[in-house]
Amino acid sequence: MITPRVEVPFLQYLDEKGAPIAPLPDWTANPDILLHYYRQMVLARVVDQKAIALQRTGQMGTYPSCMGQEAVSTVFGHLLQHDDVLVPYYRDVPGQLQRGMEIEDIYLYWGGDERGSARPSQRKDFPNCVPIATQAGHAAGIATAMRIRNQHNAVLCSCGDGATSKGDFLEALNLAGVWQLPMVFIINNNQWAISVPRKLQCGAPTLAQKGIAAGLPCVQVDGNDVIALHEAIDQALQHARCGKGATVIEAITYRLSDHTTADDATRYRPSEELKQAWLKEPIKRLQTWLHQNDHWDEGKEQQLQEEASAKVQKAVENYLNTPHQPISELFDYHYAEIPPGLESQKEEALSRMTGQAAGQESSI
Amino acid sequence: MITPRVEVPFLQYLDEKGAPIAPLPDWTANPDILLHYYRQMVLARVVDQKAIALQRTGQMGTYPSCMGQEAVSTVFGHLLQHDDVLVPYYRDVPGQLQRGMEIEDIYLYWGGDERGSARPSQRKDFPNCVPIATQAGHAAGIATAMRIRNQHNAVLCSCGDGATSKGDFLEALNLAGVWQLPMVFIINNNQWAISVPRKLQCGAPTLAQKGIAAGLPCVQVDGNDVIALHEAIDQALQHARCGKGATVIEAITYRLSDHTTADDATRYRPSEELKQAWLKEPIKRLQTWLHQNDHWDEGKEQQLQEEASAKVQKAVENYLNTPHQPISELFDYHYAEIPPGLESQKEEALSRMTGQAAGQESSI
Amino acid sequence: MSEQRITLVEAVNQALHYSMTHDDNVVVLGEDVGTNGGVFRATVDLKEKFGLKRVMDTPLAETLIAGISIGMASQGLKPVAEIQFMGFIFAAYEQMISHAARMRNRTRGRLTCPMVMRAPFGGGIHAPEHHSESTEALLAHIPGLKVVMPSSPRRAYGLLLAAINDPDPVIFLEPKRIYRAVKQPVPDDGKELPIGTCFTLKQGDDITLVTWGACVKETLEAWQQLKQEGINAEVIDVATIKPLDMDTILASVSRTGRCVIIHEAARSFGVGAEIAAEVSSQAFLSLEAPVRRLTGYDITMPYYRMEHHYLLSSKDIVQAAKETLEYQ
Amino acid sequence: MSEQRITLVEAVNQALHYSMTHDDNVVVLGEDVGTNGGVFRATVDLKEKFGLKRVMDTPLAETLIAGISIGMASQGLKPVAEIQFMGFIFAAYEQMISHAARMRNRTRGRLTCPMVMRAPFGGGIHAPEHHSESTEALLAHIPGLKVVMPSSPRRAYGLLLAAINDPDPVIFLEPKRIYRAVKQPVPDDGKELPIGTCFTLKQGDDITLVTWGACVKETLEAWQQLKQEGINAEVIDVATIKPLDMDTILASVSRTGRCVIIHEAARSFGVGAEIAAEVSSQAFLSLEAPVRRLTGYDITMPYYRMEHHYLLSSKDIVQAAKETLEYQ
Ligand SMILES: Cc1ncc(C[n+]2csc(CCOP(=O)(O)OP(=O)(O)O)c2C)c(N)n1
Ligand SMILES: Cc1ncc(C[n+]2csc(CCOP(=O)(O)OP(=O)(O)O)c2C)c(N)n1
Ligand SMILES: [Mg+2]
Ligand SMILES: [Mg+2]
Repeated sequence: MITPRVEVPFLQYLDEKGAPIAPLPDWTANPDILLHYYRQMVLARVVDQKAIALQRTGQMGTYPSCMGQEAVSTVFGHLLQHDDVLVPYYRDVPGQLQRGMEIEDIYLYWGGDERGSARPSQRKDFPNCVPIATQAGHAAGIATAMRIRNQHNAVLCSCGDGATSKGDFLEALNLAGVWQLPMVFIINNNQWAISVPRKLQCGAPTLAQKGIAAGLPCVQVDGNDVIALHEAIDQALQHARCGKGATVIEAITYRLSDHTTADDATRYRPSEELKQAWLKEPIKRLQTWLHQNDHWDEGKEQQLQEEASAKVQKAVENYLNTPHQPISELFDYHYAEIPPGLESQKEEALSRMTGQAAGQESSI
Repeated sequence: MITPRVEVPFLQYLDEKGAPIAPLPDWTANPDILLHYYRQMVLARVVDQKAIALQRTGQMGTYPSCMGQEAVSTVFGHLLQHDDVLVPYYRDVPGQLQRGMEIEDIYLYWGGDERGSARPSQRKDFPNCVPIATQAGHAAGIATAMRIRNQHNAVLCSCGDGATSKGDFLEALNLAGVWQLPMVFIINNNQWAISVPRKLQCGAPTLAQKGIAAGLPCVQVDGNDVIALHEAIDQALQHARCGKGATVIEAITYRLSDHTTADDATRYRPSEELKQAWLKEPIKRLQTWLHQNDHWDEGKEQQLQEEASAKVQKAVENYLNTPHQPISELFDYHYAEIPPGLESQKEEALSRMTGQAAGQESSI
Repeated sequence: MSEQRITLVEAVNQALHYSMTHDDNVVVLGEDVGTNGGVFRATVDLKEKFGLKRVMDTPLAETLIAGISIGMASQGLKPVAEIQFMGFIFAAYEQMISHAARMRNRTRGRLTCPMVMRAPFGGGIHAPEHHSESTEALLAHIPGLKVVMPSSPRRAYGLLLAAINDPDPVIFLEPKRIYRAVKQPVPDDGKELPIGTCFTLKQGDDITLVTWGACVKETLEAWQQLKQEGINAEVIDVATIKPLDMDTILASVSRTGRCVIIHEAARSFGVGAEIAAEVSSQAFLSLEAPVRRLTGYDITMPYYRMEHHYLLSSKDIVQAAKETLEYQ
Repeated sequence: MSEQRITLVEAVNQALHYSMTHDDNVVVLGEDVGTNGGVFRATVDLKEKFGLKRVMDTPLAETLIAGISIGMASQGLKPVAEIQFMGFIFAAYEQMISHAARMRNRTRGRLTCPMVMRAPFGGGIHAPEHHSESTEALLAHIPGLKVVMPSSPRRAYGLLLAAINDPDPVIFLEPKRIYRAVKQPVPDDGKELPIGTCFTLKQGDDITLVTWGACVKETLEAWQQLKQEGINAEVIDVATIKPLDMDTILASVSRTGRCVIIHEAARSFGVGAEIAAEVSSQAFLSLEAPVRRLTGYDITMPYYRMEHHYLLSSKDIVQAAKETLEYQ
């Protein structure tokens, strides 16, 4: 059988040691954006590590760490404009923080409180989507709305490698192709879907090439290289905003953590693989480059770490001091207007007011 | 954005007038297979036209004609081996007839009688699948069973162009790629999904390239050219049977009929397009070639037509004389053993025994 | 303002025209809803009048249709999605259950889902397999959804307008067996009918007949036959399955003391179970006979040659009513 | 033959080991069921023992998991598919409703679907959104499916064996809140327990408590408390939701005259409605009080910080039982 030849481009500027392997784009001459990326990634990692600590000490629920894959969402969080819409997945903390979620919203959400997704500053961005890949349909719908309204904005839809196997994702790609929707699909390929390795998700050499099925341009980028990410995402967003349709970007990253705090990756993941992956992680890489180009020093680093810790500490306090929701809230948001039958159930609940405290921790 | 270059091969041997445009494969030197294809296509068309007549005269329900796309299913019906499994779609009458369905089974099924899918000679082949594309999952499961049992057979899964937009189809392709399943996917691209034209289903230049997303070899063939079909399908089946994995074949055909007897294609389809399509249809094309190569003549044609008519007439009689199922049959096949509650409902039904005759004809 | 007599499916079309004319946010999508005007003609002429941007033929993918409707609705549009037949709605379940029903609650009102999902349902039109489903119970169980099932041209018009204007997701199920069964004058005045309210079609004191969808037709026929025998039945068209208006039903049964629930769907775990459970417990002291459920059997709808054995006739209803009346 | 005390989830694992050892046609598939042994460890050590061909980590696609299970089952295999959480089962609905439930009927027995779909269900484990669903009613409504919900290690073992050997598709829902709540000795003797039969856990003449899944735990606690107050409740674990064993329930209620149904799922159109409807109509003359449904509210399970307000406690059950007993 003839297998058609496919060449998916791969984009990378900095190697694992932070050394340029190609001439850097002009915008890097001014370090501001790269410094911003660095600060955001560092902050996100502090937020992330604190979340794990909160979970370990029984102060928060199951949490999926984004450690190691901060670069992707840091870059798109910055590049998205006010009226673009982000449809994230659950490891996009760095992006969410730049889009109007407060740090304490992250903790509230993973602490089992709906109000983490409620803050008005989140505008029309979508909240975390737990059923894998279903958000791809929402993203395509938002892009359709923009098309109907002749808005020149874009929707960015993010997901993991596992998500690319699910019909929702593929149906949405197809629609983006046929309706030329203003979208950017970013696959954060962190090599694992819980315990299932990338090679058991898909037989194709790249996940980016799923775009080919839909007639979409596609590219692979080093997902630990903020410069490559910036180039690819910026171009794709502009493309989308000016009516040229959607792009599929596969960012190659690595999940340095367990799948969630309820998972133990040592059961299925070779420790050598993890060791190798640590050599490629995005924060150290950018830091090295910034150092070598005299944009960074120990003093700045220390100041940044202190600022980040203070911010996170404040958010933790706010989170822990947030009073529980009144019971009525459990009923009041199912419909704009509560139906009579539900109203009586609400009264029943208010009068019951007790209940059993459940003990077990989640297994995911 | 860089769009990766993709070249999907296109296979064709006979042009629209039945003239070779490339050296024909060796097997065509002996005309037996091509004569078989011709006879099968002619028979299928008689069966098909009679189905429409039965529907028009109130003797059968809504029916989706396969007129114009007989070649595809004729060829795979022949190439499939006894222990291969066919997972067809509802326009595969020519294939189904070669695989153990009797003509009257076709009429029974579309005449609203479950027994059309019951005949033991149909072995493990799947019955018609009405929810579009869902059969792709079944086909992948059958292929998985073969892999588990180290069977050297193949599963052929057929569907329309519209079906390629549905998640089921794409999820199954992906699995076939990653598990190297012994499968052949055939997309019968007849240019329309009811009123939705091919170009509104998918933005990619070919549907075959959906295979690329799954890392599968893929090819387009002229679906009105039995020689091209034979080459592509034969090779793909052998590939599958000897453990080399799955192939995606897109056969370019045209739906010469309305979508079903409940549809009126003049509402949405340009008549000029239909006229052009008639020039390419498979039966005439093969007949011309057979004539020109002295394998066919008027006498043989007349005899074939008479035989086909007689066979179909006999089948119609059998169909019309098939007594209705006993009411108990409506209950007896839901479970191997009927549960007590359902048993009492069955008795209720037997005692009711009347009911209202419903009048309206389906709108699809 | 046209007052010509129209069918149920024409009333659906009229409501869509009205909504799209008066509210730019209303858009229509689905398979074959554009040039073809829908396989049942419910969306006829919309594309011509409102253009391709607002009347969208989608690729063949029900999961996607639901998913993009949710996305559009979150941005303030009011998508009206057509699922060609209820038998093909299941691929949309994950989206409807996990997202449409939850978006408001999940974001505490920051994002909402004012969408409508229309689908023709029910048997009796001699259609192929999977074209005769009545699985309204599966949707009614889901908190956050509303489920509406009109049974006349006028109610189809008024309830569809209300569904489109509703700030929450509404599943709008159209009884296709009676798509063209009767014609009524339906003023094109944009007047909504209330969602969440039963309609009492006939008043009577002897027995309460509770039904919805196409079965309303046979139930009204049964009412007529009972009347001729001197029995005055009250006929209630539930119309909104969720949220359920138990008040109207209970008020009736507390008067009549007897109740038959009639529906086409399979009996077990059907909508009739909920109504029977509520009537039995809340009208415990006024009931003079067990609540009777007259429903489809717990089987897959037979292929069409035998489907009349599954469907209920007015005779069956009359008999069930009489048996319930005779209960001592 | 081990007799050590094991948990419910270990009993599931033991049954899988037993079946795979004794029947080559049994295969296991799902997300993370291989090397990882399942996120709840239900499939632990299967891959090591039976190899990659019979223990398959699938790509992340629930529609596909259901679809290939149907395909495999049609060829005589007995696939046991795991859906990681019931909240992700909806993408499998089209396949389960339109195909698994119908293959035997559609082909008049030529092709069958002897598959099992396992999924952990229910709340109370402090899990994220979509990890606490109880939508058993949606599956129970479908003709052709069976729905089984064990509530103890022994019943999990015996019923899972029966489900795997059942010639028809069985949805096997495991109450994850009590996955590790109690340990029982479960002889690994391959003995099935019957599907389609309720289990009477406690006998009593005063009132019938009907429940299933994790609520059995609180119901047994309530039984204890009632007993201390001199009230003898009968406790029935329904165990098989479809087909429903109404005989056992009716026999009990005809003795006690009073009935409380307890379930975690949302009330409206839940499984409790079917049982309440049947009890109310078939035990019409023996009922001394309305059948009471004590259930989840008609809301989406709250995120975990507030989920205890949704869940039922033994105290709630005791109170409902007493109110029902006091009814005059
Ligand atoms: C539809 C669905 N199925 C299963 C799950 C359980 N689950 C949660 S995360 C996950 C793996 C996701 O992998 P991937 O898409 O690669 O994202 P990652 O977690 O690796 O970032 C699974 C199976 C789910 N949330 N949704
Ligand atoms: C899941 C599903 N959605 C909708 C339908 C209604 N329907 C029947 S055939 C059809 C079009 C199928 O088009 P295609 O796959 O190209 O096959 P063709 O009929 O053209 O041969 C549609 C939408 C269906 N049967 N199943
Ligand atoms: Mg991943
Ligand atoms: Mg087609």
